[in-house]
Amino acid sequence: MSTVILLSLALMCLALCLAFVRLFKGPSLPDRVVALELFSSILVGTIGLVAIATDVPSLLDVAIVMALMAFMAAIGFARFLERGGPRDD
Amino acid sequence: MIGAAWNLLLGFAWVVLTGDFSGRNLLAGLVFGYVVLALIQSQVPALAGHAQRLPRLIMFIGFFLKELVLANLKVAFDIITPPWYMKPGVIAMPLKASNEFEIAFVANLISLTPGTLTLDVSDDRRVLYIHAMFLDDEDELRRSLAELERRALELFH
Amino acid sequence: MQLAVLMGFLLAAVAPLLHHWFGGQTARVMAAYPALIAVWLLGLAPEILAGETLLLEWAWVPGLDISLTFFIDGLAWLFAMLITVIGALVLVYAGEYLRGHRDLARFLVIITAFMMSMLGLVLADNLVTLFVFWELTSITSYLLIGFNHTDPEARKSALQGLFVTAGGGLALLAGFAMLGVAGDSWSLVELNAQGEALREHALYAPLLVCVLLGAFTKSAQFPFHFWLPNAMAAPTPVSAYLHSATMVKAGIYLLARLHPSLGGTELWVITLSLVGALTMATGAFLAIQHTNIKKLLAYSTIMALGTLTMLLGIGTEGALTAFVVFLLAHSLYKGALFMVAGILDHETGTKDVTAMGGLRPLMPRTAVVAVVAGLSLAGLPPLLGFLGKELMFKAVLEADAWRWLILLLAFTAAFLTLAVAAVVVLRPFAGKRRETPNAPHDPHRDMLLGPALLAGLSLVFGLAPGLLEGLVSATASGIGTAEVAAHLTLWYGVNLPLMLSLVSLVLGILVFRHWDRVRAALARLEPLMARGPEAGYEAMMRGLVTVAEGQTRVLQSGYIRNYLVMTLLVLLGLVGHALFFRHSPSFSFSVDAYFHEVVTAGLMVAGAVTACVMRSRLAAVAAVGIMGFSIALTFVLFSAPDLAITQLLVETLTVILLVLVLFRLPRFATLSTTTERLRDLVVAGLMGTMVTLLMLSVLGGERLPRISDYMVENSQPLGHGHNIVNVILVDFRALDTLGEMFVLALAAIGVYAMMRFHAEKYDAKPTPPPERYDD
Amino acid sequence: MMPQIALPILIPLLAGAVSLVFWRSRGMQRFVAVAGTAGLLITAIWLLATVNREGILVMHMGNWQAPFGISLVADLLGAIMVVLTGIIGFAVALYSLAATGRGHEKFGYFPLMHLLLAGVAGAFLTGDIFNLYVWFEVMLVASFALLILGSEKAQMEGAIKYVTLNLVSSVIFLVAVGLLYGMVGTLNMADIARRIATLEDTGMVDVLAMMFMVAFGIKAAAFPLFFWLPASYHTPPVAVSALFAGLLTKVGVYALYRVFTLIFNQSPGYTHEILLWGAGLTMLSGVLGAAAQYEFRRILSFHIVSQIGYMILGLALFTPLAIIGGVFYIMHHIIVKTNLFLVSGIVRRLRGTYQLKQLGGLYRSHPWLAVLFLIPALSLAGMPPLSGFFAKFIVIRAGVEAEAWGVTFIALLVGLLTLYSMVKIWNEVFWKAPPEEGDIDPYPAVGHREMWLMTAPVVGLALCTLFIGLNAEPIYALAEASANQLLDPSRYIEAVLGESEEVMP
Amino acid sequence: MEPLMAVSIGILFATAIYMMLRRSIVKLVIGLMLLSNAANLLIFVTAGLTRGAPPLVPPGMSAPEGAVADPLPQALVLTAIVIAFGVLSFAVVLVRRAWEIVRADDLDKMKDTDT
Amino acid sequence: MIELLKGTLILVGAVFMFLAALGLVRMPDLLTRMHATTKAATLGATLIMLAVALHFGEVAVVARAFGVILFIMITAPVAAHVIGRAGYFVGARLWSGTVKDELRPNYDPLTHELKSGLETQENAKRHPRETDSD
Amino acid sequence: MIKPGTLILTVAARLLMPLQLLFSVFLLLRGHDEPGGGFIAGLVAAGAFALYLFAFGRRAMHAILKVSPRDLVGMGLLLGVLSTLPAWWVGDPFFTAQWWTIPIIDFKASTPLIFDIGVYLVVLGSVLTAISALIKTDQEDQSDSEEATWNP
Ligand code: NA
Ligand code: NA
Repeated sequence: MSTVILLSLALMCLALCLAFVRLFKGPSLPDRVVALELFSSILVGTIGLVAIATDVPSLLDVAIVMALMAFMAAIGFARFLERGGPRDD
Repeated sequence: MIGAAWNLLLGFAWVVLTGDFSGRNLLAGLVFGYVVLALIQSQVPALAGHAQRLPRLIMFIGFFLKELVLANLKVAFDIITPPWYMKPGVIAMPLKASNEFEIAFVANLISLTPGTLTLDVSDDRRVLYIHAMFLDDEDELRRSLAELERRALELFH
Repeated sequence: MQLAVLMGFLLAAVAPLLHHWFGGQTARVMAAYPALIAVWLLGLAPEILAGETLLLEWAWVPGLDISLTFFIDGLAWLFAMLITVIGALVLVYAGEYLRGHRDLARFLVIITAFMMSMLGLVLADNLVTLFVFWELTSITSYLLIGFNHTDPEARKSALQGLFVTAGGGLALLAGFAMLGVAGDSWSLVELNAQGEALREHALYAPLLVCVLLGAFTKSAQFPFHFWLPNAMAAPTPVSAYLHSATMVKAGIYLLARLHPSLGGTELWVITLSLVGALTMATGAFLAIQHTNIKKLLAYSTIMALGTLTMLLGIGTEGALTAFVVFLLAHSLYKGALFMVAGILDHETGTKDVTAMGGLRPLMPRTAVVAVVAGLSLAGLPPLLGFLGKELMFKAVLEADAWRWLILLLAFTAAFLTLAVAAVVVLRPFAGKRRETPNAPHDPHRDMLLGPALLAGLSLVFGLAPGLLEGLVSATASGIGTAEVAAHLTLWYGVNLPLMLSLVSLVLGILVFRHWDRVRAALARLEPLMARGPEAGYEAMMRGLVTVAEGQTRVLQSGYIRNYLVMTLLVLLGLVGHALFFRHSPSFSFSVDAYFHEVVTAGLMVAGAVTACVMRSRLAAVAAVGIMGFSIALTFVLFSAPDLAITQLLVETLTVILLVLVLFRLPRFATLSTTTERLRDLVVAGLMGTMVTLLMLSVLGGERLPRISDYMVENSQPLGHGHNIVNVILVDFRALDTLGEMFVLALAAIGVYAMMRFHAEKYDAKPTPPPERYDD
Repeated sequence: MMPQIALPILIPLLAGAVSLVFWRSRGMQRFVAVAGTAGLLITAIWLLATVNREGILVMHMGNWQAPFGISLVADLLGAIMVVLTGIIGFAVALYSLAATGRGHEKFGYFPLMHLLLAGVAGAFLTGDIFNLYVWFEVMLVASFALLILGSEKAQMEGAIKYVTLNLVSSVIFLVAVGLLYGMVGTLNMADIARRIATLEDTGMVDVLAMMFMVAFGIKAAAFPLFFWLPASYHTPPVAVSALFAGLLTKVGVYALYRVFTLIFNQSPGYTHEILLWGAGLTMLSGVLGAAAQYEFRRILSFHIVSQIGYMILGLALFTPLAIIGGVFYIMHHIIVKTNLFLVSGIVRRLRGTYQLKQLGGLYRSHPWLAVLFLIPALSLAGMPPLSGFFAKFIVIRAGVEAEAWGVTFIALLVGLLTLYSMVKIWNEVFWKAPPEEGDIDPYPAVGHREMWLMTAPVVGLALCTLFIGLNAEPIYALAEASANQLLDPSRYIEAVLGESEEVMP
Repeated sequence: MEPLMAVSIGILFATAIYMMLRRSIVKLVIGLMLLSNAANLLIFVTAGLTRGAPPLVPPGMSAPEGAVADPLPQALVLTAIVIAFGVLSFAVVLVRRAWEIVRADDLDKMKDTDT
Repeated sequence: MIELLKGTLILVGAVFMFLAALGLVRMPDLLTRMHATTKAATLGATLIMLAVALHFGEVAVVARAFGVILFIMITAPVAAHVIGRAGYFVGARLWSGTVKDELRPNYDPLTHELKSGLETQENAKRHPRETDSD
Repeated sequence: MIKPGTLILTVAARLLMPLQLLFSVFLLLRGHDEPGGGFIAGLVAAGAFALYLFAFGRRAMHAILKVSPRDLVGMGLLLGVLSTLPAWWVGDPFFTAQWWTIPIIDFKASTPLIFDIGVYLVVLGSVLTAISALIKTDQEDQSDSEEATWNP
C-alpha cells in the first residue's frame, strides 16, 4: 500500500476516533446521532480507500449501500426525539 | 409526461448502477423503473423536471462545487484555529420556490453549502429557517442564499 | 394359563359393562372366573402333588430376556389356589357387602385386576414378569385402599402403603437386575438351579439386601409394618383379601421362591429369622393395644407374616414344613376372620370390639364361623392353626442362630395372639349385649359363604392333616434345596412345643382377662410409639417436601441473573477444566496488523464498552451502532463485502427497531450494588478470557484443510454464480437459508402477535376461561 | 431419490407457509393443521420403515456430494424421533382444534406449530452441524412466538427467561461450531467425526465437547442448566405446553446423543463421566423440584427435567444396553409427557384451574379422564407394564451391568419420587372431593365435539403407551438396532461419505 | 491480526455478559445484541482473516486467481447475522411488551412464575 | 499524473473527513457541529470517490463511485435537516455566542405550529398534507 | 398531533424510496455474481419502505405496498419451499438447482433465483410486519393519551 493511502487511512481512523469521542461525550442525544451519522460518512470514505488499496472494486457496493441506507438510523432517532420519547441524556 | 421522465431517470439509474450500458440493460432498467413508478403512482403528484435543461444543470453544478469547496475551507479554518470567528444564528429566509420539490431542493442545497443549515420550513411554506455560522455580514449572506435559490430554480423553469 | 390371566385383566376392564348388564349379580358372575381357574388348577393337582412341575412358555420381550413364561410347582400351585379360591369367595362376599354401592363396578374392576396380578405374580417364572405383577399388585392395592377416596385418611393410608411397597419395589427391581446380571439369566427356574454360584457371587450381598427390602416392605416386616394397619381404610373384603391370602404374602412368596437360589447363607438366615421374629413380636404386641377389630386382625397378620419370614430364615426341613402349614392355616382363618369382621361392621355399624357384645344369639351362624376361625388363630386344637403353631415351635427349637431370642419372641407372639383371638371372637359374641348403631342379624348367605367355607377348611385340615401331606411336601420341596417329605398329624406327643403351647394358652387367657388393663398400661408407652418407624416415615415425607422446597428456592430462584451466572459458571468450569487439564494451551501471539485495522478493532471494543457504561439508553443504542459499523468495516477490511453490507443494514434496521421500542420503555436505572457489579465483572471477565484463549488455541493449533476449497473451485462451473458466498447461500447450503428465512418469518409473526394480540382483551369466546397462570 | 428423508421437513414447512398465506381463513388453517401434521406423520412412518429396512438413508441436498453440501441423514434414531414428532404433532393439532382460542388462531398459532415441528424434524434429520444450529433456531423462534401468544403477564415473565437462556445456549453452540470449523474445516458431522479422529491434539476436541455439552445441556434442560424450563412451561396455552414438553428438550437430548456418539467418542472416560454426573443430578433435582409444587403443569414441567436425566444417563453409561435404554426412554417419554399435559388441559377446561388445591372430584365426575390420566402418570413413574417401566428397567439394568451404583440408586429413588408426584396429582385432582361441593361446575359444559377433539389424542397417546408396554419387543428391537448404529459410527460415516477416503481434500 | 481480534472478541463477550447480568431488561437485550455480534465475529475470525481477496470469481473466469477469503464462514456468518436479527428483534419487542404488562424494568421483579 | 491527482484527491478527502470529525469534537453546540460534519464529510467522501473513479477507470466502477456521491449528496442534507430540526425543537441549547434566532418566536411548542411571520388571515392555517397522522 | 415527516423529508422520501427499491431489485438480481442477494436486497427494500413510513405514515405505506406485509411473508416462504420441488420432478434430490433460459430476453432463470426472490419477500415482509405492528400499537397508545407525552 502506498504511503498516501496509509496516511489517509490513518487520518480517517483518527476521524473515526474523534467521532466516537463525540458520541461518548454527548452531551445530548442529537449530538450522538450526529456523531453516528458522521461515523457512517467517514466509513464510506474509508471503504473507498480500502477499495483502492486492495484493488477490489466490489467493496464499493458496501459504500453504496452505506451511502443510501445509513442515514435511516438518524431518521429513526429523529423520529424518536420528535415524538417526544423520554430523554435520559 | 412527467411519469415518462421519471421512468427515463430510473432506467438511467439502473444502467448506471449495473454498469452495463447495453441497450438490453437499459430496456430492463426502463421496465423496472416502470414497475416501481406504477407502484408509487398514487403517491406521486406532478413533478417539475425537464431533461432539456442540461446545460444549466452543468453550470449549476460548477457553481455549486465552487461554493462547496470555498465555504468548506472557511469552516475548516475556523475549526482548526483555536478562537471562534463565527457568529452563528438562525435566520428566516423568504422563499421564492413554490412547490414542495423546489423547496426541498433549495433547502438541501443550502444545507450542503457550508456555513448554512436548513432547520425547517414554515407551515405555510413561505419561509425557510436557516442556521448560519457566519452572521457577521447578514445581508451578504441573504444575498448569496437568494442567488443560490435563483440559480437552482432556473433548473426547473 | 397366561391367557387366563390376561383374559382376567380384560374381564376387569369390562366389569363396568358387566355391571351394566347384570346389576347386583355382577360380582357372582365374575366370581365364576377365579373359581374356574381354581378348578383348572385342581385338575393339575395330581401332577403337582406328585412333585412334578409345569413350565408354560410364552415369549414377551425376548430382546430383554423377558418372557411371560409361567412356572407351576407346589409353591406356586398353593398360592394360586389360595388366590383364586379366596378370590372367588371375596368377590361373592363383596357383591353383597357393597350391594348398591355406587362404586361397586369400579371395585370389581380393581379387585379383579388385583387378583389377576397376584396370580401372575405367583406363577411367573421370569424375574421381570414377576416384578411387573408385583408392581401391579401395589398399584391395584393402592386403588383398593383408597377406595373411599373422599376420605382424607383413606387417601393418606393408600399413599403410605403405595409409597412403602413401591419403594421396596424399586429396591427389588435393583435386586432383580443384579440377580439377573449375576446369574446371567432372568428365569427363576434357571436361577434356582445355580444357587451355589449365586451365593458365591460378588453381588450376592447387595442383591440380597435389595431383594429383602422389596420383600419386607411388601410383607410388612419390621420396621416397615406400619402401613398395613393403616391400609384398613379399605373396604373390608379388600382387607380380607389383601391381608390373608395375597398381597402381603407376595413378599413371603418371593422369599420362598428365591430360597433355593439365595437362601441358606448366614446373612439370609440371621436376617430373616431375626426380622421375622421381631415382626412377630411387634405385630402381636401392637395388636392387643387396639380395639378396632380390623386393626387387631391386621396386627395379628403382621405377626403371622413375621412367623413365616422367620421360618424361611430358619430354613430347615421342619421349618419349611411349618412354613407351608402355617401359611395355609393363616390364609384360611385370617380370610374368614376378616370377612367376619366385615360382617360385624356391616351389621353393627361399628368396628370397635369394645362396643360390641352378646351378639351370639342375634347372629348365631356368624358366631359359629367366628369361633372356628378364632380357635385356629389362637392355635388351639383341633384346628389347622394349632398344627401350624406346633410346627413353628418345633422349627424354632431347630434354629441355629439366636435360637433363644427367637424362641422368646415367638413365644411372646404366640400367647399375645391367643389373647387377640379371644378378643376378636369373645368380645363381640359373648358377654353382655351391647347396643350398636345398627340392629345386627345374620347376614345374607353370600357373605357367610366365604368365612364359613374357609373356617370349615381350617377345621377339616386340622382334623385330617394327612390330606395336606402331599401338598406340603411338594411345596416345601420346591422351597428347600432337598426333597421334603412331610408327615402331618395333630398329635406329636408331649414335647416341648406342646408345653410351650400350654403355657402360652394360660398366659394368653390371662392377658385376655386383663385386656383393658393391659391396654391402659401400654397406652402409657404412647410417646415411645410416636417415635416408631411410622413417625420416621412421616418425618421422611416432611423432609422430602422441605428439601424439595429448599432446593427449588435456591436453584429456581426466579432471578435471571442467577440462572445466567450458574449457566456461565458451568460453562467456565467445564471448558476451563478441559482447556487447562486436557489440552496444553500453546499459542503464538504474533500481531501483524495495520494501524487502521487495530483502530477498527479498538472502535469495536470501545463501542461495546461504551454501550455498557452509558447511563442513557439511546446513547447505548448509538454506541451499539458504532460497534456494528466497526464490525462492518472489519468485514470490509477482511474481504467480506456481503457480510459488511448485511451487517450494516441489519445494524441500521436494529437501531430503528430499538428506537421504536425504547420509545415506550423507562430509562436506565442503577439497580445493582457495587458488590454485585464486581461479581458480574469477574464472571464477564472470565468468560471473555476463556473465549480469547479458545480462539487462540484454535488459531494456533492444528488446522485441517477446508471443504470450502471445493466451493471456490466449483461455484462458477457448477453453481453458475460468481459470488461464491451467494452461491453457497442459495445453492450449496440453501437448506440453511431456507431455515433462516423461516426464522425471520417466525420472529415477525411473534412480534406481530405480541404487539397486536392480547388474549385478555381479545378473547371472543367467553368460554374457556382465559388461559392464565393462576397463583 | 428417496423423498421421504426430506418430506418430514418440507411438509411442515409447506404447511406453515400455506397457513401463513391463508392467515385470514380460519377454516383453511384448521384444515392444513390436520392435513399437514398427518402428512408429517405418514412420511415419518414411511421414513422409519425405509430406514429399518435399508439402513441409514442419506440425501445430499442440492445434489452436492457430502461433505460439500448439506446432507440429510436418517439413521434409526433420527427416524424414530421424526415419527415421534409426527405423532405428537398430529395429536396436538387435533387437540388444538378444540383448545385453541380464536385469537390464537388468528395470530398465527397454526403456522407456528407447523414451523416448530419443521424445526424439530430438521434437527433430527440433518447431518450438518451448522444446519443443526439453523433448525434449532427455527424451533426456538417458533417456540418463542408460541410461548408469548396471548401476551399475558406470566407468559411475558416466563418468556424473558426462556428466550435469554436459550439464546445463550444458541450462542455457545454457534461459537463451538465456529471453533470446530476453524479446526477441522468441515461442517458435515460424518466428516467432522472422521477428521477429528485424525487430529493429534485431542485436548481441544475435549474442550469443544464441553462446549457442545453445555449448549445442548441447556436445550435439554439438564442440571444445572434447566432454569428456563420450569420458569416458562406452565405459562402458555396448554397445547403449546404439551408440544414443548414432548419435543423441545428432546431435541437437546437427541443432539447430545448425536454428537457424543458420533463425534466426541474419543475419551468417554472424561466426557461421559461428566455426563453421568449431570444425569444423576438432573434426575434428582428435577424430581425434587416437582415435589415442591402444587400446580399441575409445574409438577409436570419439573418432571421433564428429571426424566431428561434418565435419557442422558443412557448416553452417559455408553454401553449398548444403556443406549438402548436411553432411546427407549426418549420414545416413551415424549408420548407420555405430552399426554399428561394434554390431560392437564382437559382438567383445566373442566375446572378452570391448574392449582391442585382448588381441584378435586374428577374421579367421580369423569372416571374416564381418571383412567386416561392414570395410564401416562403411572407410565411416567415407571410402573409396569406400561412403557415407562421398560424404559426405566433397561436403564437400571444397564446401570447395574456397568456397576454405576450411585446413579442407579438415584434412578430408582427418582422413580419413587416420580410416583409420589403423580399420586399427589391423582389424590388432589381426582380422588379428593372438590373444594366446594355446591360449586362443582362453574364453567359452562364442554361441547361434545370439543370434548371429543380433546380426548381423542389423549386416548391415542394412552394407547401408544399401553402398546409400548404390552408389546415392548418391537420397540425394543428398534431401540436396539438404533443403539447399534449409534455405537458404530463408522456405519453413519460410511453412509454419508461413502467408503472412499479420498474425498478429504 | 487474528490474535488481536481474539482479544477484542473476548472483550466483546465480557461486555455482553456484563450487560446481561444487569437488572434492567433493556440492558439485557443490549447484552444479547453484543453477544450475538461477538459470536458472529468469532466465527469469521477463527476461520482465518484474508486481506483484499473477497470470494468472488472475476467475470469471465471459472475460478478466482490465487487464494481468496474462505467463503464458507462468510456464508455461515451471514446466516447467523440474519438469524440473530430476527431473534433479537423478537427479544427487543418482548422486552417492551414485558415492561408494558409487568410494568417493571427491573428483572428482579419478574420472578413470579418460578417459585 | 493520474497517480498524483489521485493521491491529492485521497489526501484532501481524508483531511476534510478529519476536519469534519475535529469540528464535531471542537464545535460548541449541536448546530455548529452539524455544520462541520455534513459538508466536510460529504466533500471528503466525494473526493475519495472521485479518486476511486480515477483509480479503477472502468465504466462500471466509475458509475458506482458517482452513485455513492449522488446518494451521499441526497441523504446527508436530509439527515442533517432531520436531526438539526429535532435537536432544535427538542431544546438543544444554542452556543452563547449565537447572535440571533428568528425561529423561536414563530414556533408554538404546544401545537407544533411553525409560522412564517408573513401570515395573512387566509393562509395562516396549515396546509393540508397528503400524509396521514402517525 | 405530530406530523409524520417534514416537507423536506417527505420530498426526499419520494425521491429516495424508488431509488432504494430499484437498487434493492438490482442487488437481488445480480447477487449471484456480485455482492448482494435476497437478504441484502430485502433489507434495503425494507429500509426503503421504512423511510416512506417515517415520512408519510403507516397508511400511506400500506397503500403503496398494496398487500399486507404478512402476505409477503407467506408468499416468500411458499416461494422458497416451492423452489426446492422442481428438482423432485426431475428426480434429483431436493434443492438441486434447475436452470432455464427464457428465450426472448435471454434471461437465465433458475430455482436459486426463485429461492432468492422468496428470501427477498420474506425479509421485506418480516421487517415491515414488525415495524408496522410496532407503529400501529404506538399510534393507538398515543391516541389513548393524546399529546400527553409531548414535552419538549
Ligand atoms: Na476557529
Ligand atoms: Na449475497
